[in-house]
Amino acid sequence: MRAVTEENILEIKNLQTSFYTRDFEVKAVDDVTFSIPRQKTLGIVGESGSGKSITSLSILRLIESPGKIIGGEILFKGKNLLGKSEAAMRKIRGNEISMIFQEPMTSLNPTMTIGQQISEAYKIHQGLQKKAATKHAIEMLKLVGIPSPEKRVKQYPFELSGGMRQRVMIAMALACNPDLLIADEPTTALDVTIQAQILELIKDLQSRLGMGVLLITHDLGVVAETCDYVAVMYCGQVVEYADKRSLFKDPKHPYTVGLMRSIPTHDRDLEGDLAVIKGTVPSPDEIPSGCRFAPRCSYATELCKSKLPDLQTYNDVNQIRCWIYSDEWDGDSEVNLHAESESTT
Amino acid sequence: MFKYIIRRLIQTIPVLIGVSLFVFSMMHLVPGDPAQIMAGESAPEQQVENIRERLGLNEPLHVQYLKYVTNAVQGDLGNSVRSGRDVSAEVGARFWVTVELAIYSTILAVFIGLIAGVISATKKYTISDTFIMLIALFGLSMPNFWLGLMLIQWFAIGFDLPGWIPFIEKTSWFKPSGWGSFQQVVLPVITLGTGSAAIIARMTRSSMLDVINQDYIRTARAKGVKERIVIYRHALKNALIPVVTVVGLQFGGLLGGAAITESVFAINGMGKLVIDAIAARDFPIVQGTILVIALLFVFVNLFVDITYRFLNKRIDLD
Amino acid sequence: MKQTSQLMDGSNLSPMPPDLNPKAKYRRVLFYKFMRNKTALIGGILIILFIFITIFGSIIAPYDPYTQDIINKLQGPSSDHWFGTDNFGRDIFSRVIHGTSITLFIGFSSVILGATVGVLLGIISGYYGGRIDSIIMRLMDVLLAFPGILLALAIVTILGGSTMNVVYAVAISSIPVFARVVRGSTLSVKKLEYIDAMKALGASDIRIIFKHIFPNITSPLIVQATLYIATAILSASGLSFLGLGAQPPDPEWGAMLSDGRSYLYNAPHVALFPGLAIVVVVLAFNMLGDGLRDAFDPKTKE
Amino acid sequence: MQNQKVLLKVTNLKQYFPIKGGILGRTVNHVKAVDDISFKVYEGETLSIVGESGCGKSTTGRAILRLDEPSGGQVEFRGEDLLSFSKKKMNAIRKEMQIIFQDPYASINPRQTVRQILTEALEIQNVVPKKERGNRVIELLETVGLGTHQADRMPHVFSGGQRQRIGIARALSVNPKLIVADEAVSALDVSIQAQVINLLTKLQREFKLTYIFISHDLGVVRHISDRIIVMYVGKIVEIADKKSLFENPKHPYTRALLSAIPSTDIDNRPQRIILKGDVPSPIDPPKGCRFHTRCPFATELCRQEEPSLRQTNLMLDGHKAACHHIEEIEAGTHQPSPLTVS
Repeated sequence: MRAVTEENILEIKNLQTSFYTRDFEVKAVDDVTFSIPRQKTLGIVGESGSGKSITSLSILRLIESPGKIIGGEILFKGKNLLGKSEAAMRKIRGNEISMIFQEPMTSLNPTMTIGQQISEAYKIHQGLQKKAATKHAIEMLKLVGIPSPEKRVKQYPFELSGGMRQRVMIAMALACNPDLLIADEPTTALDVTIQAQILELIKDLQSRLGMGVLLITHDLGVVAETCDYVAVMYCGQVVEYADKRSLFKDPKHPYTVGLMRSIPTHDRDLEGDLAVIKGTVPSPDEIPSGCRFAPRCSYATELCKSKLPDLQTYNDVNQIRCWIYSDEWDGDSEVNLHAESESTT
Repeated sequence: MFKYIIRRLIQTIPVLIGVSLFVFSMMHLVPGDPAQIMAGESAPEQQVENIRERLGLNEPLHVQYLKYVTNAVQGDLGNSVRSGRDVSAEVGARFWVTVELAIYSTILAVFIGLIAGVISATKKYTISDTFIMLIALFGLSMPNFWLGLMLIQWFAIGFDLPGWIPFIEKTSWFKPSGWGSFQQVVLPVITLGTGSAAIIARMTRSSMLDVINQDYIRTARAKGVKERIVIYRHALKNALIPVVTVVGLQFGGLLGGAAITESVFAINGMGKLVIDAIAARDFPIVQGTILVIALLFVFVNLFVDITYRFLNKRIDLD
Repeated sequence: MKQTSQLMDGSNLSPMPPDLNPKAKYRRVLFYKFMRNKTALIGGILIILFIFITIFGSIIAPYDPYTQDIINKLQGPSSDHWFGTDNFGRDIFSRVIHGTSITLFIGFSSVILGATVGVLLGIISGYYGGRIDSIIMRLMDVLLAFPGILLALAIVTILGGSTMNVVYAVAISSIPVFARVVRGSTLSVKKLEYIDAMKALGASDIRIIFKHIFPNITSPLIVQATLYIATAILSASGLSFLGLGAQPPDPEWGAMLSDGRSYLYNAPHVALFPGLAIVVVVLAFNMLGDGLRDAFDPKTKE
Repeated sequence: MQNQKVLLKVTNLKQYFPIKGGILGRTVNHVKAVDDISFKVYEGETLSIVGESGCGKSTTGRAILRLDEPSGGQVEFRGEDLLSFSKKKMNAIRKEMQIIFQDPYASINPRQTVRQILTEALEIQNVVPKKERGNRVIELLETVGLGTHQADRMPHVFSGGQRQRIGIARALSVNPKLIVADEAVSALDVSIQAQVINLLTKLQREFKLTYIFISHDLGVVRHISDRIIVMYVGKIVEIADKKSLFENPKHPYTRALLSAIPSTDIDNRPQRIILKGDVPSPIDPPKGCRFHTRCPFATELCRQEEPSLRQTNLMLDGHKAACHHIEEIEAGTHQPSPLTVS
C-alpha cells in the first residue's frame, strides 16, 4: 500500500459490495484494495463477473438495491466517500468524479438534446444559467472533437453515430473538470478504428486537464496502450496490482500469466494451439473457499485450496494475491510461470 | 414527418374499405331475408316488398355496396326502417353526446391513471404501491354496467332499507339518468372512466419502472442530478411515450364501451341508439351508427400514431 | 442496472438445490417464482374453486335455479336465502352458483376458439412476412377498427342473441388481439440465431414453426389468454346485460343483473350479488394472468 | 495454395436489402450490404473475412448459405451454382455446409436438451440410420469436449463456452465440408475463447474441414487463418495470405485497421494511424473508392473512380488490394495528408 495519501487521488481499501437474493448473498466485490495516483491512469482488467464494473459503480455509490456496499473505505482526496451524505455525494458526482459507460447508444437520454444533457452538469454544479451553460456545452463539444458543435447541441442522440455519442458522453463527463474520470469499458461497443480515436481522445484530455483516470476493460491491449497502473480482478478480488511495465514484462499471478497467454495477438505469429486456462469462472454461488483461482490453477496446492491468500505488497507499490510468493508456500520452490504451459482443449 | 402522415393516411384506405364492407354486409349476413326480418315475422307481403324496394335489396350485391359507399361518403346513411327518419340526422343528433362522454372519461382516466401510476412507480414495493395496484386491479375487473348500477344506487337513489345504511337512505346528489347537467355527467363519466384509469395506471407504472432501469438514468445519477429531477425530467418524459398509445386506444375503447354506460344511465347517445336499434331490428340505424363510431376510432388512432411518432424521435424517419 | 442484471443472470444463480435434474429445476424455478407471487396464487385458487363449483353446482345449490316462488319474491338476504330472492322468488344464491358454469364456459371456449385462429394467423404472418403478412394484418386492422364491445355487438346483431353466439362474437373479436401478440413474439423469436441454425440444417418451415417457434412463444400466449378470459367474461356478461346474450330464464350473471335494474331502490341485492360474482371471477383471471406474466418474465427474476 | 482444389467460388455476389419508404411504402433505396464481391475458398483452408461492423462480412456468410437470398451473383459449391438450386435441392446440400453463430445464448433452442438438439439435426438430414443416432450423439459430445452425462441437460445450465460447443456439435453432426464461423468466439470471455479456438483448429485437422471465419478480432484471425479478406462498406479492399496481410499490408485501410488495434507489446509501439470520421453508410456509399472519405492518401482519382482488386509486382501471388496508389505509397512518393496521422 502506498504510504503517502496525498499522492493518490483515490484509494480503495477492503471494499465489499454484495448483492442479495432471497436466499443468499453474492459477493460481487470482496475485499478490493487499490489506489490511483494523481493524474495517472489505472486500468482494471477482468473477465465478465470479475466485479470490475461493480467496483466502479461503488466508487460513485451508484449501487442499487438489491446491491449494497457493506464494508471498506473509498478515500477520494483523502476523505472517505462512504461516510458522506447522499447530498454531499451528489455534489461530487459529475463534478469531482465523473463516469462514462460502455453503451453510448443507451447511456444518453433519447428525449433530451445533446446540449441539454451537457449543460445540465453546469447548471447543477456551477449554477449557470441556460445561456451560459449552453455556451460551455458548445466549448466542450469542440474540445472532444465534434464537428460543427453549434449545430450538434440542438440535436438528439439518435442523430449521432456511436463514436460521436461516446464523445458526447466524454464531453458531459469532463464538463466540470473532474479530478477523476471513471471509464467503464468506454470502447467495447465501438469498432477498432473508432476505439483508437476515443482512446487517443481520453489520453489527450487527461494530459491537458490533469485528471486521474480509472479505465475498466477486458482488453489487455487497451490497458497496455493507455494505463500507467493495472489491477487484475478475478471473482470480485484484485489478484494483482502493478505498474504497467512490471505487469506486462513480469506478470506474477498465474491468472494474469494465463490471461496474457491465451489471447492471440495480431502482431505476432503463434505456433500450435493457444495456451488455455482450464475450466470456467465459478458462478457467484460456488465461490471456492480458498484462493478463488485455485480450481483453475495448475500450481494449486492444498494450501491454495483451503486458505485465501492476502494481497501482499512488494517493491513498495505492486501487490499480489498468491501463495507462491509467500513464506508459507508449500509447493515447488521454483515455480516457473513463464515456461510454456501445457495446452488443453 | 409530412411524408409519414400522408403514408399513414393512405394506409388507412384499405381499413376504411374493409370497415365499410363489413358494415354493409351485416344486413346480408343475417340468416333469412333482411326485408322480412325488418318488417317483422307477420308483416304482410306488400310491406316486406316496400322495404326491399326502398333499400334497393333487389339489386346485385356489388351495386348495392357501391351505392351504399357513394351515399355514405355524401353523408347519406339511409333511413330508419322504423321511423323513416334520416340515419345521418339520428346519428348526428347523438354524436356529440357520446364523444363528450368519451372525452370526459378519458380526461378523468388520464388524470387519475397518470398520478396513480407515477406514485406507484416512484414508491415501488411500498404499501402505497401495493394499495394503488390493488385498486387498479379491481378497477380493471369491474364490469362497468355493475359499477354504474352501484353508483346509481349509492349516490342517486339510495336504499329502501330503514336503518340499514341510514345516511344514504335516500340520496339525490346525482341524477341516475340523462345527460347535460353536472349532476347527470358525474356518474357515467366515473363508470366509463374507471377501467381506463386502471389500465393507464398500470401501464404508466410499468413504463416508468422500465425507464428507471435504463442506462441513461444511471448517467443522470452519475452526473449528480437530484433524484426528484431524475424522475420528473429524465424518466417521466420517456415513460410517457408508450402511455400515449394506450390513451389513444382507451379513448377509442370508451367510444365503444359507451354503449353499455349510455344504456345504464339512459343517455341518448350513439351507444343507446345502436342498442335500441338492434332490439328493433332497424338495420340502417345499426349500420350507420357502427360505421360512424368505427370511422371515428380509425381517425383517432391515426392521430395517436402520428403523435407517437412525433414524440418518439428514436423511430427513424423514412 | 446493467451490471447487476449481468451478474444476476444465469441459471447458476437460481436458488434451487443443485442436485435436481435441469428440466425439473426449470419447472421448480418457475413454480417458486409463481408461489412467491401471492396474488397469482389467490387467483389460481379462486379459479379452481369456481371450476369446482361448476362441477358440483347442483349439489351445492340449495334450490333449483328456475323454480319460481312468487310469494317470497324480492326477499333480502336471510339464512334461508343467502343472497335473497329475485322478482320471481328464485333463490339468487342458487342462480349465481348455476351461472358459474355458463360464465366459465363462455370465457374458456371463446378464448380457445379465438386464440386458435389468432395464433395460426399470427404465426403465419410473422414467419412468412411480406405480402401474406400485409394481407393478414390489414384484415386484423379492420376487425380492430371496431372499438371495445362494438365488434361483438355487431356480430351478435348478425347472429342473434344466444349464449353460443356470444361465444362466437367474443371469439372473433379476440382474434386480432391474439394474432398481434403472436406475430410480435414470432418476429422476435424468428430473429434468434437458432432459427437460422435450423434453416442451415435444411429444416422445413413446418418443423421450424411448430417445433422451434411455437414452443418459444407459449409464455406470452398463456399470459394473454389468461388475461383475455377476464375480458371475454366482461364482454359476454355485458352483452347479456344488454339482452343480447344468454336469454332468460338462464341464470347468466349479466342477464340477472339486468333484471335487478328495476329493483335498485327496494331490493338492491338482486343486482349486487351477480355483479360481485362477475368481479370475483374476472379478478381471479386478472390476478393469475399478472402472476404468470411475472413468473415468465426474465426481468423479474428477483 | 493455387494448386489446391476450389471448394467454393463466389462471383459478383451482391446483397441489397430494400428500404421501404416514401408515401406508398415502396422500396426507395437499398442497404448495399455486400456489393459485388468475388473470391474463392480452397478445400481445407481457413479463409477469414474481417472488417468493422456494417462492412458486410456476416452478410456474405449468410448469403453463401442462402440464409438470406442474395440479390445477385453466383455461389458455386464444387462447381454447382447454389443460387440456382430449388429449395428442396438446396436443403439437401445443406449438410455439406454449416454455420456456427456468435451468440451462445440465442443460437440454441432453450427448450431442447442437448440430445434433442443433436438428434434433430441428424434426423433432418438423415445422415445416420435412426438406430445409430444415439451413439452418434454421444460421439459428437465427446468430439467437442462435453461430457456424455450432460446430454440430457437443458441449455440454460451451460456456460457460454459450453453452449458454443453445443452449437459446434450441431454443425458437425451432418458431416459438413464447409463451416462458416460467424463471429463464433466474439461473445466469449478471453479464457474461454482460447479453448474454443483450439477446439476449432483441432476439428479442422481431424475432419479436414474448410472454414470461412468471420471476425472483427484480428488477433484471433492471425492465429487461425490461412488467407484473409478485408472488407470495407460492402467491398473487398484486400485479400492475401496471412503473412502478407499482417506483414506487408497494401491497402491504406488495412494498414490503419492493423495499427488501430491496441497492442500488448509495450516496447515496440508501431506508429498509429488514427482514421478521422466514421464509417460511411452502406445506403449511399461514397462514389469512387469507398474509403476515400477517411483515407489519408485520397486523391481526385479516388473520389472519381472505383479501384479494382489488383496485384502489383511487390505483392506475392494471390495478394490483391483495391487501391489506385499502391505503388506510390510503397515508394514513398505519395505522402499522407498530415492531419490524419498521429
